[in-house]
Amino acid sequence: MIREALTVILISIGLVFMLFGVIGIFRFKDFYSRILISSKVETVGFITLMAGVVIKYGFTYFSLKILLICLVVVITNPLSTHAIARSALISGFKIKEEK
Amino acid sequence: MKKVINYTTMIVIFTILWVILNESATLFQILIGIIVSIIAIYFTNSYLLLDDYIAYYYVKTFVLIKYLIYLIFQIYKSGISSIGQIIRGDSKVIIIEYESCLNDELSICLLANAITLTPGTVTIDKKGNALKILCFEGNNEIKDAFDVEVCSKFEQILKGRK
Amino acid sequence: MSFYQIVLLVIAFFTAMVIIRVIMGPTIWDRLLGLNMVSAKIIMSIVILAIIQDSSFLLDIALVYAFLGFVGTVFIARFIERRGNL
Amino acid sequence: MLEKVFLILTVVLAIISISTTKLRRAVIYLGLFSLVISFTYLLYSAPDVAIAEAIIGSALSTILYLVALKKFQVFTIYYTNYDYNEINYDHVTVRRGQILKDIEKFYVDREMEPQIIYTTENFKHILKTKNYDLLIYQKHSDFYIYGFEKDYQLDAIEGYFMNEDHGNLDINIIRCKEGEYNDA
Repeated sequence: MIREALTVILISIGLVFMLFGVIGIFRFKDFYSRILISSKVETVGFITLMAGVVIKYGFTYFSLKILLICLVVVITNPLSTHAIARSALISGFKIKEEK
Repeated sequence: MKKVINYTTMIVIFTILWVILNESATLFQILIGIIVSIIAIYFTNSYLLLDDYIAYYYVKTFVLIKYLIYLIFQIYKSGISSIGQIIRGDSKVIIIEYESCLNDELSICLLANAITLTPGTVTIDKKGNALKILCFEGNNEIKDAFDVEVCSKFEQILKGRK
Repeated sequence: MSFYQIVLLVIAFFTAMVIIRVIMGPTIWDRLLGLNMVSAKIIMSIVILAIIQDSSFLLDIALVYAFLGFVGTVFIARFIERRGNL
Repeated sequence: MLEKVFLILTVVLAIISISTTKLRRAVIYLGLFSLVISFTYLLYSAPDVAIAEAIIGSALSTILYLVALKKFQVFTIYYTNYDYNEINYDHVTVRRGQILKDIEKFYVDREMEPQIIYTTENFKHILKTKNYDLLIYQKHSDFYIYGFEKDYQLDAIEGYFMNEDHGNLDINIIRCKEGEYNDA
């Protein structure tokens, strides 16, 4: 019973984080601040939601697979953010002088 | 001797992955897993890499766990600070350069990965051990963390990789 | 309507919002960012769907998506960065 | 309800991806389309089709389209301004939008792929270091277009701006020799 309640609370918190990520990509006016904010909030929401699911299932193969997915996403999500930002920088899309 | 222990750890980790993907932990399945992981490591060693597998990709298990726990703590810290940033809506971006005190490839890549996930920063470019970091202008937290002479916490953790 | 179906609907709504950003987006990199976010959201919806149907083979599909969305995004970013030299 | 949301999204993405004029955008829209439609297959309980669609549509055909686009030349156009803070004035912004729209239309009519990049760097720096095809430099209300001497498109651009009525834009076209400024 308490496990079920904890699951519901964690998944709701994850949804709130994702809501802020979606607000972030509409609120900021230039590309670099959008990419700084949104991808990170995404990852936080993802991990919270997955933690909720893991608590629901306990120690089974289901939750172990979910942990595997979490590990893959935590490694690949910053890599693709990095690739997009680097491609924008090298193409010369520049906002402010370097220091 | 050290090499044997390292390879055994890798084989154990790969076998655990095999068992998770197959969803059954019978003796037969574990045996197949061990054989498949030995073949995989041998193939990677002899055909895909110039050097040994261990020299490139080995991270001590203890260091990896410490890194992951500290990373998750930092991710949550960063998520909460980003929400404040979204509500305030200020958006002045600058690029700073940061020289890391690590000097092997995998550690620098892990550091860049961690920087991308921590508050208000994205790594953009890497040349040797100098990283270009994109961050918000008025963010004092970053200045404290990266303008110091000594290594940051992540680097201290990653230094004991081998 | 159970709790998980409501969660799935909310994620679908978020996906629609991100796709609006992709269609609006002034630069091509905004569109790429949207592609990245949509693929993360699709992975989440597959996990929730696996809970509803209580079948763990759907998680394998989520794993495949996690690898493939990454490959597509990185290739397109690299293509734009080198102006046509893959 | 849920199926309806995703079905509407697939239709919208399909229509947009065939009606856009820029091919690289169409590749991104097609990647999104295959992600969304494969989730729809999952909703209609066809996981085998979904996994095939994910592999073929999202990874393989994206790479195939990109390899095909390699043959298709991309024109890089840099836009820079004399004083970047000035860009807020309505008068200047409207003129900028006008010239960029015209040049984009010029290239799209000839079935080429323009890529416009806004930067804040000094134009001399771009001339020296970046690998450009065309550089548009705006000083108050005058426009300077830098291009290469051997590029036959430059004459066509000049003719394009002379023939048709484009308001009263002041356009100067400057031809550089190959490698005169450019070290890259």
